[in-house]
Amino acid sequence: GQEEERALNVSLSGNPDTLDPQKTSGTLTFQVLKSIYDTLVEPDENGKIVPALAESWDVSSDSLEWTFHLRKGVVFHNGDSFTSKDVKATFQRILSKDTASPKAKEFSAISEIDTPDDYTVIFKLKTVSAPFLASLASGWGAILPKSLIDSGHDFASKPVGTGPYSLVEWVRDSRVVLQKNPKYWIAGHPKIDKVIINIIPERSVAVQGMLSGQLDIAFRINKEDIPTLKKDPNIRIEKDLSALILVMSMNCSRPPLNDLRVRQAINYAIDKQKVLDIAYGGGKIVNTFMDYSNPYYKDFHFYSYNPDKARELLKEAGVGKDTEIQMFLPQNYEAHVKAGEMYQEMLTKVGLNVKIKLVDWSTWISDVYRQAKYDLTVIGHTGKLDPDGTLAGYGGPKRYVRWVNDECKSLIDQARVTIGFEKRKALYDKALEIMAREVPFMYLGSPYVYNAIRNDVVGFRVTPKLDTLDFRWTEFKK
Amino acid sequence: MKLFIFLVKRFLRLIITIFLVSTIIFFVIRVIPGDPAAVIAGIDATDEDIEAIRAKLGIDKPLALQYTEWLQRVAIFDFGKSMITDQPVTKLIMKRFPVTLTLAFFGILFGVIIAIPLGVISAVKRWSLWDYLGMAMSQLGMAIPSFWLGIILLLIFAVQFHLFPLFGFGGIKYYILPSLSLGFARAAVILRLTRASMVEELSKEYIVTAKAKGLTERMIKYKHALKNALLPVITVTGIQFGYMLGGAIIIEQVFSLPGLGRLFLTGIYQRDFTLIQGGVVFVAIIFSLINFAVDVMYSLLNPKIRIQ
Amino acid sequence: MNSHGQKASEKLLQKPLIKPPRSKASQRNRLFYASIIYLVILGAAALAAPIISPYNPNDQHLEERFAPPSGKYLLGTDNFGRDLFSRIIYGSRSALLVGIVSVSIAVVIGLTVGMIAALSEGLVDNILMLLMDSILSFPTVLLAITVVSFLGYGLLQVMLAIGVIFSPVFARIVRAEALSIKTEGYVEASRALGSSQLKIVFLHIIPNLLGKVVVQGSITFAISVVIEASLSFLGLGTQPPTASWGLMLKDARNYLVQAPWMAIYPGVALALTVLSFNIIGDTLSEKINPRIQG
Amino acid sequence: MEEKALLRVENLHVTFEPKARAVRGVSLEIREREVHGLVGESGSGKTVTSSAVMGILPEPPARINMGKIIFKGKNILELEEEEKRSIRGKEIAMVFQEPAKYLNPAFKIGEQIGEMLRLHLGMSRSEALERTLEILGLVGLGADKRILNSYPHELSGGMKQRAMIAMAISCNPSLVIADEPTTALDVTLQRQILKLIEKLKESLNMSILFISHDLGIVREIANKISVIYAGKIVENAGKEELFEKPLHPYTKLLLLSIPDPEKRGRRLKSIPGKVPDASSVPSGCAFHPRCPIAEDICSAEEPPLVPVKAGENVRGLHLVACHFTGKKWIE
Amino acid sequence: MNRLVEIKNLTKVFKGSGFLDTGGKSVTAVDRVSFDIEKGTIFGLVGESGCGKTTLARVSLFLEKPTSGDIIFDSVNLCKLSTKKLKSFRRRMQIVFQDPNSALNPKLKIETSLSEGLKNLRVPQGERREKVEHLMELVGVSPGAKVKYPHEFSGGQKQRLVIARALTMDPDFLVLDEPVSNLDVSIQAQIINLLLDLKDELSLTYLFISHDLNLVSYLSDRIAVMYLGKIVEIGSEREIISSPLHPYTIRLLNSVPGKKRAHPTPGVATGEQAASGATRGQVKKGGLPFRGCRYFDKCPIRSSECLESEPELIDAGDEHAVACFNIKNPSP
Ligand SMILES: Nc1ncnc2c1ncn2[C@@H]1O[C@H](COP(=O)(O)OP(=O)(O)OP(=O)(O)O)[C@@H](O)[C@H]1O
Ligand SMILES: Nc1ncnc2c1ncn2[C@@H]1O[C@H](COP(=O)(O)OP(=O)(O)OP(=O)(O)O)[C@@H](O)[C@H]1O
Ligand SMILES: [Mg+2]
Ligand SMILES: [Mg+2]
Repeated sequence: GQEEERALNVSLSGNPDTLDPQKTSGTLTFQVLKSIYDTLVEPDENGKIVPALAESWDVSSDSLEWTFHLRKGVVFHNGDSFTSKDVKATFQRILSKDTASPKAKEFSAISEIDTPDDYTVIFKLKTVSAPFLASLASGWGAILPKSLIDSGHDFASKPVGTGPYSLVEWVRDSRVVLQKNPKYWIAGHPKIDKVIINIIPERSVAVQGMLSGQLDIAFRINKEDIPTLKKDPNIRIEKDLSALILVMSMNCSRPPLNDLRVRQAINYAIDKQKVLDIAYGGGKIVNTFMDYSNPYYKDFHFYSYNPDKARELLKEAGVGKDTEIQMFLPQNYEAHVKAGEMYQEMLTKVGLNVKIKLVDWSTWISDVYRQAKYDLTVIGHTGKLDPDGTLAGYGGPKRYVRWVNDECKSLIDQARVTIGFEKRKALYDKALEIMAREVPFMYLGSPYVYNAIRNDVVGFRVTPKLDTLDFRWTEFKK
Repeated sequence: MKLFIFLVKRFLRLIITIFLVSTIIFFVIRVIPGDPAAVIAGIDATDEDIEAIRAKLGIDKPLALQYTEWLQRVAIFDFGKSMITDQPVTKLIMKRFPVTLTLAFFGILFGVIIAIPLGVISAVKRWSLWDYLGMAMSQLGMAIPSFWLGIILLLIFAVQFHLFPLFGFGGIKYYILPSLSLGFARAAVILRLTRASMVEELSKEYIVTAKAKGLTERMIKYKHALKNALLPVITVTGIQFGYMLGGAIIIEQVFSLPGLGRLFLTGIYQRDFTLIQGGVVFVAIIFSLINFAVDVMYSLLNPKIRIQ
Repeated sequence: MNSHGQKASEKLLQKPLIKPPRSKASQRNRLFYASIIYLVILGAAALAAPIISPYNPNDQHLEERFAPPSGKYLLGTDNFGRDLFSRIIYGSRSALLVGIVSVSIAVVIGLTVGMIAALSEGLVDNILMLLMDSILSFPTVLLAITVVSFLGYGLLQVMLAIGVIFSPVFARIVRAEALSIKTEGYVEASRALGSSQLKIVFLHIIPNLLGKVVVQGSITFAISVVIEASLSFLGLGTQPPTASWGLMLKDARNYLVQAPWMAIYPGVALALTVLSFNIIGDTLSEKINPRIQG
Repeated sequence: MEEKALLRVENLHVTFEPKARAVRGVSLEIREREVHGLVGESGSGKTVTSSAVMGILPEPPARINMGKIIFKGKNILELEEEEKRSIRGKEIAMVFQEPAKYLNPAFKIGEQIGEMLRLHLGMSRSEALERTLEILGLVGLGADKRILNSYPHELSGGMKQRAMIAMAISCNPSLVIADEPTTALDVTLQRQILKLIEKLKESLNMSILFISHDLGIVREIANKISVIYAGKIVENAGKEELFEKPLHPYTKLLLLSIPDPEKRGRRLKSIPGKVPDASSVPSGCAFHPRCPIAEDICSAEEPPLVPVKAGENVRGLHLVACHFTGKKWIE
Repeated sequence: MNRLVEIKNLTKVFKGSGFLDTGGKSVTAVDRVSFDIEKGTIFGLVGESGCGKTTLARVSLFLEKPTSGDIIFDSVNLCKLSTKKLKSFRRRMQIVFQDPNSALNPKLKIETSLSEGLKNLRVPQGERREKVEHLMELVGVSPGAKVKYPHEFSGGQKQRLVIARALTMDPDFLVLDEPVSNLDVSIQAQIINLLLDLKDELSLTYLFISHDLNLVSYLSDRIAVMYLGKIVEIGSEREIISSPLHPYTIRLLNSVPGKKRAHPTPGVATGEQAASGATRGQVKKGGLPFRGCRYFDKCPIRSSECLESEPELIDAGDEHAVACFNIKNPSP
């Protein structure tokens, strides 16, 4: 018989919660959904926002009216053709109270959506929103078919989009099987007929899977496994700097961390490169909230590693062993836990008394992140297409670091409604400098991420900042 | 009539157990920190977002109201929708159950295949090489954490010898290694029991009678003693099987198998209230049913306590 | 659930696995004493850990990560360059602590519940035992996670969870034993002599069922050490950087090829400890009930 | 008309590890069609003796140190295991004290009897079934399929003991050893079982070794009686002889210590001290510490079991092991 | 005369463990039993296994609450006493069980076991020791052995110690539940003698329970015969032994081994009619409260009346009573 077409086997450490792009905020979900759905616009390889389902767009002079001209001839997996009605229905759905989408606020500036014809959509905004385009390019901007929205379709398990692949089967906790969409709007793409995303929680199993040839791509491998993998001549390791900003957050509302000197001391006490190397498998030190590849990136060097200085400051602040500081670590992120262990060790060396407490992710979110019941915590902030996504709210009392700085806050608020890169950058630079000086965070940097890829697989891309898997350009080398 | 009363009482017990179990879990998961809305909303959400989600999920209502509503639904076996995945709980469980069932079945099969013959031989040939082997196995089975056994089996049989797949699931070959690692610990218990049971039976008076009747050694050991010795083994095997049906979280994780255990584990981590509630009730029902089946089987095989 | 079959099998599981005939008694005794000696050494090591361990168990020697066993690091170092030997010694603290505390919790709960059930019979008995059955019908790990999520992560919480999980086993043993001791002549006589219920419980019932409890205790001790390891595997156990064998095993699994010593030594320590408790349990159970042949 | 000895036990010694001397030189002779009573207190070695004859002593811990067991002219102890096995159940059968324990709870009565018939007599399943029914009728259980298909626990105590007896006689053995077959039964059932045994003896032509600690019961059923004390036969005589003219002090005292309503108001005659443990049997005559007429020689020398000289009103063969046989007895 | 104990209509029903437990039905172990015991006498109770003898003993001593009925001890109705008052009476009635092996706590030294009751009475230690040693001597065990554990004694010695323990409370009334059944023949006589001596010495009253009619009639002044929870015949030793009336009593007497059959059952030549396969008459453990006479199935002199209702004890003269419809003209 006919030889079956080779499938691309990819490993992923965890399961998407759901395949409905409007009902989750989970990274893992969006990593998978990129192949199933499209957005109006999308980031290109360099993070620049380029046309996708919309061929072009205009912005009114007051920046309150965005007109998108849609691509013609695009069809959904179920055969519906893609029109402006789908766009309107999609955003109405995400904004509806019934959907209770966690991402609804990304689009809260929208006041009205007009569809003058099948291939034109006009978004009217209540206020100027600089991040609006970035939101449209993010995973939650995915376009769903109107007919299915109207019929209350279960997108969570049977997603239907216009993406390069359609879902064949999703066995939770085992695999997601995708099949090429032959009518995809980029002619000749995708190249591979079938993609299988294997959910493999055990890291060593993924490594062995690469070695034994059962996997073509191991997404996000551990640095410690690289030597093992490198021994296989058929495997190459692609190293990338992630857009993740790793931090140790400090609760500025609680003593002793409300004392700037203590926060500074903590910054001095950490040998950042070592933590990056050992806990996160290498990376680049970044002392600000913008990642290295971000156009808004500008680094500040206020506090470099200097334990003696740290001890001095602590003495000054009068903080010693008798003050117990609790460090909450999200138990399901092994790297953060490891980093936490190293931080603790380094902080102990300068005379602080740090106790580690592991919590599970939901406790972390609700207790640490939402209610700020912590002193120190370790986390990574994922990259956002627009700086507002990262910075909104800081300087105000609601953010989990509980760091209040009115100047910083007003700068950030102002930047959101300012149009024009240069103008915004000036505002953000100022705000970020304040943060880098006052250090509600100990910024660590961005980790390198390593993907192990079989040599005959080329063109595998990871969307910058969003870290989503993009198989559209991937093919097997003959 | 007696059988009827027996069944009714059993059924009542089952209902009460399940009621207790579900009540405990209902309140406990709501008392522990963390809530599903926060998990869905993620790290950048505002309080309003969370409130909206809470309202959507119905967990903003008073506890007592939530509880009574839930009880009403459970009474008609409606476990509702999973809060995180938006899928019917029953569907989620039923998709996983065959995996867990297969795993448990092969697990117990391996346990039984290894343990019962070895246990019997150990008892019959005490202080022989077999016996030492059996003892070693049963001690090791208790001392080796199952995740270790799993990883080592993977390294040997999947990595070194390519005999079995490393991950994925489908045919029987995907179940062999996980079942072995699962079964090994069970085998330890069953072996211990089989041996003790057989030794006990061999020391009973009716064995003397059998000898006095001039029966051959084989008949005495493998007919007279064995039939009696296997009775408690059946019970324990059944109960072990019941436990395994609750999901073997660790083994499922090591072997990337989509079983009930991992479903529940994620459920707990994500505070998926409805999923956990439904899952616990499901497991309690299965467990009770298995127990019941084991009891019935025991009484069928044990002429002494036949239910008349 | 309190079926005949279960009762029969629970009784049998109490019986010793290792019980050589008289001619092999010395062998068995040697095993028994070897186990005791091992545990005594372990206990001493746990107590004297700060004195005998060559390094602070949490000191990270980041330049010497994955160092194989050598003169400097007796059993090698781990992924943070921590000294494994010191960590194993300190780990014995968690292991013994887990065993002692969780078994104590299980015994206290089990003894109380089982005794109350046995003495009150009737409705109270039924309800208590149903409650115990309910605990048994939770999937073990799930129950542990729930308890731990409830109480927070940490060794103490894990011990509590293990204690709760095993309490039904003790409750059942205590209940069954107490029910049978209750009908013994000396209990009836004691009542005729005017002893109070409380006195009967403490003077007659508890001393006579303690043997069974001790046997089950030593077996549970062994199991709880393994369960702590399993919970650590799921990230629920001991809080890092506290040294615990389970945690060490968990970390080791990612470096099996690179640094096998990270797995071997804590594994051996764990297995030996579990084995010792099993052997002690077996020997005790035979000493308590010498009539069993086997 | 000397009857032939069916079974002769000569100087049998059995010890248990580590040092229990359970049987210390028992000699017995059972003739054809004789009911031989063996009486003794608990732990005196009755069961051990009969187990040795059956070849079902647990070895180890038991060990036969010395002696012969001659059955139909052959020393059983010297036979191959396979030969011994073919005698067990077929030639010599045994009825045990507690039928509830000695019947296998997992098999139906019919199977437990039938398997013997099939094994020893090579019967087919249907033949065995027929014969089993017949035997059940013989022991008064009624030739009824209901009993055949019952499990032991479904029968009452008396019925179980009947089933046990049915099993013993199924292969038509020449010797049946009944080890306290009535002790575990209620008084009213005891008599029924005794009658049954008596009846069977008549109709089946068997010899019976009847073991009991109750002199009253032995008196009812046996023709000949041996009294055993601490692993040794101390007296052997015909029934009437023994009850009317006991010669060994132990036998005498034992008879006197039985409460008798006729002697109301008077104190019972009791034997001081206690039955010795098999691991610490007194030297010489084992009974000497409790014996009212003991002298120095009793602790030093073990008296042999010898015939009492004929004459002096002694009828038949009467064996006694005492240094002072016939010495004046002070009441 | 001087009645020490009066038992009136005593009933004990064991409830099946009910509720949600599977299995278990109620058993009437003792059914409306009445009798008196006079001071300084021995009252014998015979019956076969499972007929309720032990239960009757335990209930009489209030070790178990009776379901109904009255226990009058020394003119005081125990069933109407508060728990506290009951305690002081309980002291005066003690019990010796059948199995000496289970009667002593294996984990306690003899000394501790024997002084338990005295401790409850708050007797000072010196006095306690003295009394224990005295009683050990009295029952014939060397007081030096008080530091030993039960397993270091023989059965006979254990039974002596159990008796000594009962005597520590200076009881008036002693219930002896088959005190010699588990002992060697040669030891039985020793214990019987001891009991008789103690009775005289300490002016005790005994309820002596046994299934051995021989023994009971040797010891007792009055005898009650029990069948399935009910007393079927009661009278003086002489009456019961020499002129038994109830067919069950006759059957018991005829079963005594080593005796010529002395008592022909009225109406039938021998007592062998209900040999086997009996239906209703197989000793129904605990006796269900069925209609009619419980001995019906085995009875050689049954009549249709016996199925209709249950016979109650009727006077047969000479303080002899029997529960049977078919004893014609009971009094001689
Ligand atoms: N399995 C055994 N192990 C050790 N000693 C034993 C064993 N069986 C019997 N004996 C010893 O042998 C002696 C005789 O025991 P045996 O069973 O023959 O007594 P018996 O006369 O049958 O007593 P009973 O009337 O109690 O049945 C006992 O004192 C006991 O110590
Ligand atoms: N605690 C109890 N619970 C339920 N039933 C009981 C209990 N104790 C005794 N019985 C039942 O009561 C009946 C009488 O028992 P009891 O022990 O009084 O008889 P007994 O005459 O002393 O017998 P034996 O001669 O065997 O000692 C039996 O059927 C028994 O099963
Ligand atoms: Mg015997
Ligand atoms: Mg009794």
